[in-house]
Amino acid sequence: MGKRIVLGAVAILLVIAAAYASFYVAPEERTMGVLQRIFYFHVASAWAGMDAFLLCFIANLLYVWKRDQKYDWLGVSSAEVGLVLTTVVLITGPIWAKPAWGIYWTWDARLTSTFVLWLLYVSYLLLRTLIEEPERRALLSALFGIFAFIDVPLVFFSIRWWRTQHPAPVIMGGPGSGLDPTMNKVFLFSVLAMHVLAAFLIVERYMLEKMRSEVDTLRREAEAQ
Amino acid sequence: MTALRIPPTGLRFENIDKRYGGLFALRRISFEIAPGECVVLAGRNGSGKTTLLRVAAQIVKPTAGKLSFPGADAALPANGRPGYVAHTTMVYDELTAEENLLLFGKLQNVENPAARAEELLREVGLMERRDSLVRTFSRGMRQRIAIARALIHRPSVLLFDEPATGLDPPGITWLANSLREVNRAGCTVVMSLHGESEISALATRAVQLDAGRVIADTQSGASLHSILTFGSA
Amino acid sequence: MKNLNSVFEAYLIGWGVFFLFYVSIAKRTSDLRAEVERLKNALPRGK
Amino acid sequence: MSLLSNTAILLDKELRTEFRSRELLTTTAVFILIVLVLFSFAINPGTEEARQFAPGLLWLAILFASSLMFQSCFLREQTNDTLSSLRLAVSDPFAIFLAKLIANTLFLLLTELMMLPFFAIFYNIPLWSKLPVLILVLFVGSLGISIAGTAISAISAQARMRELLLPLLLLPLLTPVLVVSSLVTASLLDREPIVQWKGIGFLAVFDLIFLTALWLFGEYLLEE
Repeated sequence: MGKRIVLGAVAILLVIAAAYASFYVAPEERTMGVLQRIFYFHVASAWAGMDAFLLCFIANLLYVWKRDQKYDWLGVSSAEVGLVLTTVVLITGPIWAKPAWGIYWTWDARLTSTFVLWLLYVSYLLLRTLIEEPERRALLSALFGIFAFIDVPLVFFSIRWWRTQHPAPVIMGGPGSGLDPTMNKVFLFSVLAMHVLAAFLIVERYMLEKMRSEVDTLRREAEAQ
Repeated sequence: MTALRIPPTGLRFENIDKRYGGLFALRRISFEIAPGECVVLAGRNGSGKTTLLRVAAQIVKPTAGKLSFPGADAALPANGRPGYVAHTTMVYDELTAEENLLLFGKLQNVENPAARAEELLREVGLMERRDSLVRTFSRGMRQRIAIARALIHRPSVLLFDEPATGLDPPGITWLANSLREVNRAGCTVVMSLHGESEISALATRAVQLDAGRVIADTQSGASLHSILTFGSA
Repeated sequence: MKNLNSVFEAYLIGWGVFFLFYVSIAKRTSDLRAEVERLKNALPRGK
Repeated sequence: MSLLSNTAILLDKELRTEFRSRELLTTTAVFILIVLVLFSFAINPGTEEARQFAPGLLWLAILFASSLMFQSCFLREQTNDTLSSLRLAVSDPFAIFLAKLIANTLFLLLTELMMLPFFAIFYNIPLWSKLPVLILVLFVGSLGISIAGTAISAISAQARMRELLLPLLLLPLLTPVLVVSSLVTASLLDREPIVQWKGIGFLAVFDLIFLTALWLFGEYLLEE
């Protein structure tokens, strides 16, 4: 319990520090001005979300292999947190796009792939609600999670290579491609902060799932009496 | 009915658990069935008979514990699997009786599947309906084709879940005679039954289940009778 | 400082989503606690 | 080798039952036909833009039709618990999937071929000269749809609300197939046709990746 409170406090402090850094430490971007400061938050969420889904994939594989409930709990937790993070990406994206390009939604490869990714994990969580028996739910959702994750690169490249025939507006070349060193540092710090926040949320969600599974067992025993 | 091709095989359950969610369908099941025995599983509905038979048929994977077939070849070939008759027919309604038997015969590498299918159709008395879709069959005929399917690969272990379901009195006599014949030929028979009948008369041993546990296991005539009459009521 | 409100909007909505998610976890946890209490009371009587 | 012989036996069963009733073929064909007609009301089919949209619409129709077709794929094995008897009989459960996905690809391809003349007439697109490549595109696309669809139908058959669930699980998964095959088909049917081999190759890669995943994880889908 104590450790979880500490983790939560650290996560909040880091997120606030990252916000401070992206407003006051990072230099102003020349073409986009202050608007570019969404970048640190938006892209850091995207990266953390992707890593949460990666964690979900690993948990799914481990479940199929080891058949330990723990991995099932980790699977749901990381999928749900990943979904929250990608939701943030999908909300902040249009907020950024509107003043920058005058439209809310662009069918840009990254944003579109993120949206498909979001849909895939919504389906994953939906599937979980529709199977009653815990072992079967764990196994089948793990298998769907595996199929969904291997689909991710295919979705990305198919959209990138065939959907965007004209070059998409270059928002950021990603870190490394000409990003100012200070900007780069602030960006990496934001990514770290977002990962700690994600870790905290996953731990909290995991404890909830653990408890839910215990209550479920209790309830079944009570019904069987 | 069946000439045995594989060595007589027994069945051994070691600490078998099957859990569905938090609930145990089977709990610590341990007993052994010797090759050639004819065993009746008794118990109320929901006592775990069907689950135990499905575990023995290797359709359901036990949560814990080990299932083995003492006497069988070390590498159990596909056609050494038990013959299993379930509550459902386990055959295709959209195929004819003969097509069903051919399908399962070929899948299990039965030698000369056409001849084997014909032999079985004759035995279960469906020869004249061989080209009819199973969909058009009566309950009794469905049960006969289900039994034929289970026997197609000449198994050395037979697992019959309520095999008399849907059979008329002549059908039950026929089934009892067939089972006696296979059992004499060395085939191990495990079946779940409700009450006493010509079929239960074949049993030399009764195992009673309750709430997923073995609560009685007897070979003596008197207690066998009592388990069969009262235990499964 | 044009577009500053868009930036604030993005940060605030983002944080809001995280916060709501945390609240939902806390809510679901407390519901479960209540359920545990109920079951604990129900179980001994059933046995 | 027993995998291949088992697959052949099971494929024979799948084809025999389907061609006896022709339920899947007729329903999917009629469904695609209805969608093609309805689309022609939603967009103006005579225009030049329609020529560009039409291939995408065709693939969308195929995708929806396929998600109807896969409904019964594993569900019909539940009626008499034939899935259990199959699992007892085959030496490698992958044979069950392989037979089903080959059968589904064939059914899908057959309905597509039946619908192509209507498509060409309704949207005024001549396809005769590009037919071989078009069939290749239809094949790699339908194969991908069938591989993923067979896997997902094994999942959805074991859940509640399976009829609704199947498309929800399957369609997002098939985004890459839809994106690439409609573009490849569009450029193939353009006034100046181009064969996008890269796209056909991509679809083949999709098929291969999902086939491998099914081979690795398929047996767990059938676990009880």
